[in-house]
Amino acid sequence: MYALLNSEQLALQETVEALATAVGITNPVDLEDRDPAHAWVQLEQMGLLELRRRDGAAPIAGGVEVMVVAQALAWGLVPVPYVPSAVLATELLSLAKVSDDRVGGLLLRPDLTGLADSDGWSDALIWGGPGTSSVLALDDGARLVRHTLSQPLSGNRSVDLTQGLWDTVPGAREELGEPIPGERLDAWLALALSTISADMVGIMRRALHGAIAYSKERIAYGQPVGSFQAIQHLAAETHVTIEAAYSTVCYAAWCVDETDPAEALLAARTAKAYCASVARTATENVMQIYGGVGQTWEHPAHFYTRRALLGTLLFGDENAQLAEIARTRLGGS
Amino acid sequence: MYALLNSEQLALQETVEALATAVGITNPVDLEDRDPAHAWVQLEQMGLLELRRRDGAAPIAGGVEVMVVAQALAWGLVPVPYVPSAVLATELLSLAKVSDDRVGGLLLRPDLTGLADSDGWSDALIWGGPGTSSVLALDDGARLVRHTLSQPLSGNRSVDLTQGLWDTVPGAREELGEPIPGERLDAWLALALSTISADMVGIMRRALHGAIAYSKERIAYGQPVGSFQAIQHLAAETHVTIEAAYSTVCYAAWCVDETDPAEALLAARTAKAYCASVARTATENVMQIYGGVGQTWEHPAHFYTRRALLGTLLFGDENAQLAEIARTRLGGS
Amino acid sequence: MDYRDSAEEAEYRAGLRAWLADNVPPGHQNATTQDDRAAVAHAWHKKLYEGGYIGQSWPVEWGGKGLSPAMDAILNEETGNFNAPPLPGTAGYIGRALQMYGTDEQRTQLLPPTISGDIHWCQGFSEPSAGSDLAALRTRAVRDGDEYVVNGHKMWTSGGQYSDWCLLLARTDPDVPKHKGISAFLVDMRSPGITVQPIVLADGSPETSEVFWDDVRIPANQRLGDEGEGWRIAMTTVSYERGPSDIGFISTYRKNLAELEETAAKKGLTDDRETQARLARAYVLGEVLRLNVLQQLSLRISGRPPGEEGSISKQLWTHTEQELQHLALDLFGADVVTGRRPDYLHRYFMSRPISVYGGSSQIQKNIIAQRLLEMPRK
Amino acid sequence: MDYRDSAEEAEYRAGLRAWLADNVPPGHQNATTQDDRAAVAHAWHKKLYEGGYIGQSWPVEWGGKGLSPAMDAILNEETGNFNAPPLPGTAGYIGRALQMYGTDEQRTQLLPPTISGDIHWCQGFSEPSAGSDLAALRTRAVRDGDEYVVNGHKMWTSGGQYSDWCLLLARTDPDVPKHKGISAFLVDMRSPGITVQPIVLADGSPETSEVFWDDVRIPANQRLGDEGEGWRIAMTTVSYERGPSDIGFISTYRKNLAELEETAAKKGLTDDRETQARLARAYVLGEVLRLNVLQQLSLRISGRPPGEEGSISKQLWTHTEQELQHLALDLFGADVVTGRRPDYLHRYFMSRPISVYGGSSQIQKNIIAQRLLEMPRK
Repeated sequence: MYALLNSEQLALQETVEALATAVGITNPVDLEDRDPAHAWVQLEQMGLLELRRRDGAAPIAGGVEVMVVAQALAWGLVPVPYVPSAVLATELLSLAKVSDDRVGGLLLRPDLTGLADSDGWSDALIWGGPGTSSVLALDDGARLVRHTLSQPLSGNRSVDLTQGLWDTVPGAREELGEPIPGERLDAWLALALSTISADMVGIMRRALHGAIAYSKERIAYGQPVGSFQAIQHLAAETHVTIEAAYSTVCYAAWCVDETDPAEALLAARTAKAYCASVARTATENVMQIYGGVGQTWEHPAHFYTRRALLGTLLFGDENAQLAEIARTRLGGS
Repeated sequence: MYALLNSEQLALQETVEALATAVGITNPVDLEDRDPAHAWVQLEQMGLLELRRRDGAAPIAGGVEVMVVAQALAWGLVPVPYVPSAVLATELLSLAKVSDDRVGGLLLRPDLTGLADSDGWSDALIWGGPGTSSVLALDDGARLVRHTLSQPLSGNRSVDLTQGLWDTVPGAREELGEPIPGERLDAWLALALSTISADMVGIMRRALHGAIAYSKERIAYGQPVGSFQAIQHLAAETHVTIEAAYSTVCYAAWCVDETDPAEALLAARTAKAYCASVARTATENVMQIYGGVGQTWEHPAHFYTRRALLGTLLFGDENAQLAEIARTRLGGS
Repeated sequence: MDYRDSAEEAEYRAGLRAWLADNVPPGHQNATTQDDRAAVAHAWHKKLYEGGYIGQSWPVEWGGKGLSPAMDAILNEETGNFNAPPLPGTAGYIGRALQMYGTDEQRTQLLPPTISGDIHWCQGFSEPSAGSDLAALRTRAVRDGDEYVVNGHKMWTSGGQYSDWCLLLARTDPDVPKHKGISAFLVDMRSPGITVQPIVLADGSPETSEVFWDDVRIPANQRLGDEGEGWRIAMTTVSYERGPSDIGFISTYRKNLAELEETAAKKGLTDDRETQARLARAYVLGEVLRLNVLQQLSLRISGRPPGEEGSISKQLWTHTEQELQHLALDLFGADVVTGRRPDYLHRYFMSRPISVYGGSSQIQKNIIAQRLLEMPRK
Repeated sequence: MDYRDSAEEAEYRAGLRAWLADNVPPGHQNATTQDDRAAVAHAWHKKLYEGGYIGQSWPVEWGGKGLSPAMDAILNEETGNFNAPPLPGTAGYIGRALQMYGTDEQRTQLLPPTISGDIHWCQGFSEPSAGSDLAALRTRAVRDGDEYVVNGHKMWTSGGQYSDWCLLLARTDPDVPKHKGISAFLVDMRSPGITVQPIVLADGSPETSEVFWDDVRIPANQRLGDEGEGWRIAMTTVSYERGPSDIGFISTYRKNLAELEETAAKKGLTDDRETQARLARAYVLGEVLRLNVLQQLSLRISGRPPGEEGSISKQLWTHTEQELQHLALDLFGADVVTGRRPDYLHRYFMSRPISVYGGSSQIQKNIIAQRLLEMPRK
């Protein structure tokens, strides 16, 4: 038993955090100045888009490595569709045994609680990047369906300025590969929930990190605001929930490839339930520590809040996870 | 419009608080040393047991005066069944137009959410004092039913050391007076909820009052613990919720005799919902401010917590009130 | 204790309701840009003035109606019931500052147009490095003959772009303890050297402004109160600003809650027990605030000026509004994060700074603990 | 990262499970009085010792098994799974204090019976006016030849009535800064002058004790460590006490949650969506704590002694347990307030001091802010 990153995983974390810091977003101006395609190419060159491709039966890297990358990219607010595209779409293609070029994104239900089914495509939302040209969904028979978009995406609907959600556009529909067994879909869902949760932990950690640094510099009443017990305790409470969230995410990420899918899904729902229960408060606490400046567009605090709001809902909020956990543990409807 | 006590009401408050301080409980030893019958006689001599008797159509005193007395008696932890007996049983008798001697208490459903109906008497609980010899309930036709107990009560079941809940004992059942119209029963329920809420406010205020006094004396790290921002903020947060609770209770108490019963009941449910949502936390915060000593039997902190726990449940907890408020405001089931 | 209208109050309410029925501008809710909202607010101020509904509790000699503060509460309540635009809050508290500290000349010059809505005010208090610790402000006003020359940078000057006059705090004496070296000024916003820039809030909407002061010259007779009296004036002013009843919060809250209830009903959520409970809880919190404010208003009716108990309302107001926006996110979050309800996103981000401005929640708790509960300072 | 048992761990677990299947005393949950529970705990300690399950990660030279700290976690988990009595926590951390600071003579005398359960320990740290501010303790130990003479009053001495020995902190030098004048002693509880009295907790049950020390004479060779080293010894000791895994909390929590789930099912509440959600939430909080503790345990496996991150577990533990007892009250409150579930009332009142003892929640947050987050002290 060793519930922490090993030295290789720590090295991966360090590498991706360095990259993320270099290519990520630190203020609204960066959103216009920085080219996300550039960041994407760097991820590609580092092989980070390939982690869930299969080398034989096993993926090139496990859920833990994916968690490390997702968390580090969120830490840096790198505006690329890493989770939907490089992780979740790639994993779906692998499970359906399709050798295929990269796929841009996923087609989600309008309430973001999961993959769209083939009936409701007109209301569905695309979770992906601006260059997404095809998206994946599942039909009733658990067969993968690819929707190749006939025109470019436009008008990002996402509240999160660093992740895209788009109205779907017309296109050609085709079924792909073999039907995916229910158990493998559970494991895929576990991967989705744990990776989204990892993203949320990355956001929270970076947000608090910045606020603490600020609290050491900002002077009020002749002393750093970070020396007031009220601010210290707000930061401490936030830190506790973030580290607790991280603990759940580690286990969930590890389970993806290492336990039976039912256990992995329960662990992933546990992580998502907890992250969803603390992320908004954590980023609000950060805005509070920043005081006035944290309420403005020019300051990155709201970037974290926005990403936390989206993450909270993707694949189901706390209530949705708790309902499923209760069904697993207590039985009944 | 004047939402505060007038000078007569303030004088009543002062008088009853002085009495309550003299005859109330301040530690577990008092429970054995002090005779509740003595306190009861004093209340009687001051005419405080008569407030809800009718002098013609109108009660001798209004909901606001009842609130003032209930709050002051709770402030002093006076171990008498003022609310069930002097207020609520008396009011029921008045509404049924029964001129009757004093009645000891009420018969409540096992879950304490309201008056017992005539079917479930064997499980019902008596809310009253140790000397209670008869109790009231309602039958299906809204007719008052008196149950005259054939033997003395024994074995107080109440978690609250200053209020009694007892298993019912066999006795004679008789119907009393005229059926009470539904609207009058709503007003009675409004009186019950607002008076119980007033009791909770009295408890919370006294509990915080003591903790703040303690925080000014108790030294840690070379200074009064009340000078630490964490303790100040805990006290301030608690104070805010208590004063807010008081604001809701004032309006609810005033409505009892002054508005139509539907408005009075909504106001009373609002007060009870809010008091029930803050009382446990308030008394827990008080125990926290007291630190170790507040966790012991010898210290009165737990008296307040216990009374808050009971008050929270009497005639329905927050959830029960919210469900009814929603039904009133949103319609539906 | 009597929550019912007195005869006088009832008469006032009846007259007001009749007037509102005729005068609330239809469709004003469609004003969503800052410019449009300012235009609605200014027009509404004029209309209220024409109807005699500005300065209800001000002395008659200063253009007020000399009525009980209870009328302010009724005005608030009924404008809410009629879905009217928000009441002009700034006029209220700046008017009080003028009444209490102004010279006759200042009052004569500025009170009438402030009441009539011919001029609008902003507040030049906060600075980039003086927020909660307002007394740390650095903007300097240096006496130069019959004038003061002001240099500095003010933040969070709400309505700066739409204001004709500013109540400015600036340091006139850097050599005395920080609270004692501050003076207050009444400044014409058209004075040369004043530059107003919008501050864009987290949701992307311009909501307030920052104001740069470069060698702005203010006639010395536009100083409000004595030199060094600025801190006291600011605190008095702020105490009238703090109450939620003064800023039309409660009526707006009720409107927003009713709208949430409608949205929930449309989505078929009102049969859901948890949604019911949460909407009922939002109603309860709104009532808690309303009833607490009525009690504080009663203190004023009985002649007590606003005091530290305003911090209690501020805390309740903060909690109530932030919880309402949390509820909107919890019920309709998917609509919010996918851009279908930008109004809810806007309200959510607007609810966050309530715990920061006008004295942060941390400051309010200090005030409650140290002044109301008399807990010891370190 | 690997949450799976290593080969060694799996073997250990299999052996343990077989042993537990044979050795968990049936009906031990029926022990509800303090006396009965102490008897169960002492008997279980003996049995664990006979089975080789005490001191898993202690050095072999001191009677331990020299195993990885992972075995402690497995032991905790499996005793929980088998509904066994709580593990003996005090032996664990006092044993460590002896190992780290004891003389050879002290270790030889006291470690073997501590491990075997032939003697039991209590902790004489807190005092009526030294709780969170432990270093303010006033109990004096005055050197008198080959002895120290102790006078004072200790509070919260858990198990004082059932203990043979006490790890005592007393002030040996009142003239130096408070942290520097404290020494630690190993005291035979049969020494003349020691009086133990029960402290009755809020629910009316005696749970801990206060100890009066009147001219108690302690041989100088029973001082642990040097004079003045008491504070350091106490802090090290407390760091081993703080972790929820060291006190069998997680297994107890799981048992209690399962019992709540059963009670809810019996009452037909498990079809209620809100009850389902709250029980699921309690499960999530338990997992949060378990998984956080596993990470801290991994730090120990990798050789790091327990540090300030223990404050995080303490906060999670506090929140998790207090929330569980709130849930019990919310679901079964009527049974609790009418005396039908004294066990829930007991657990509720037992959950309150968790945020007070072992460093209050306020102190833990200070530690997290100032030491982990390196926020500035005033």
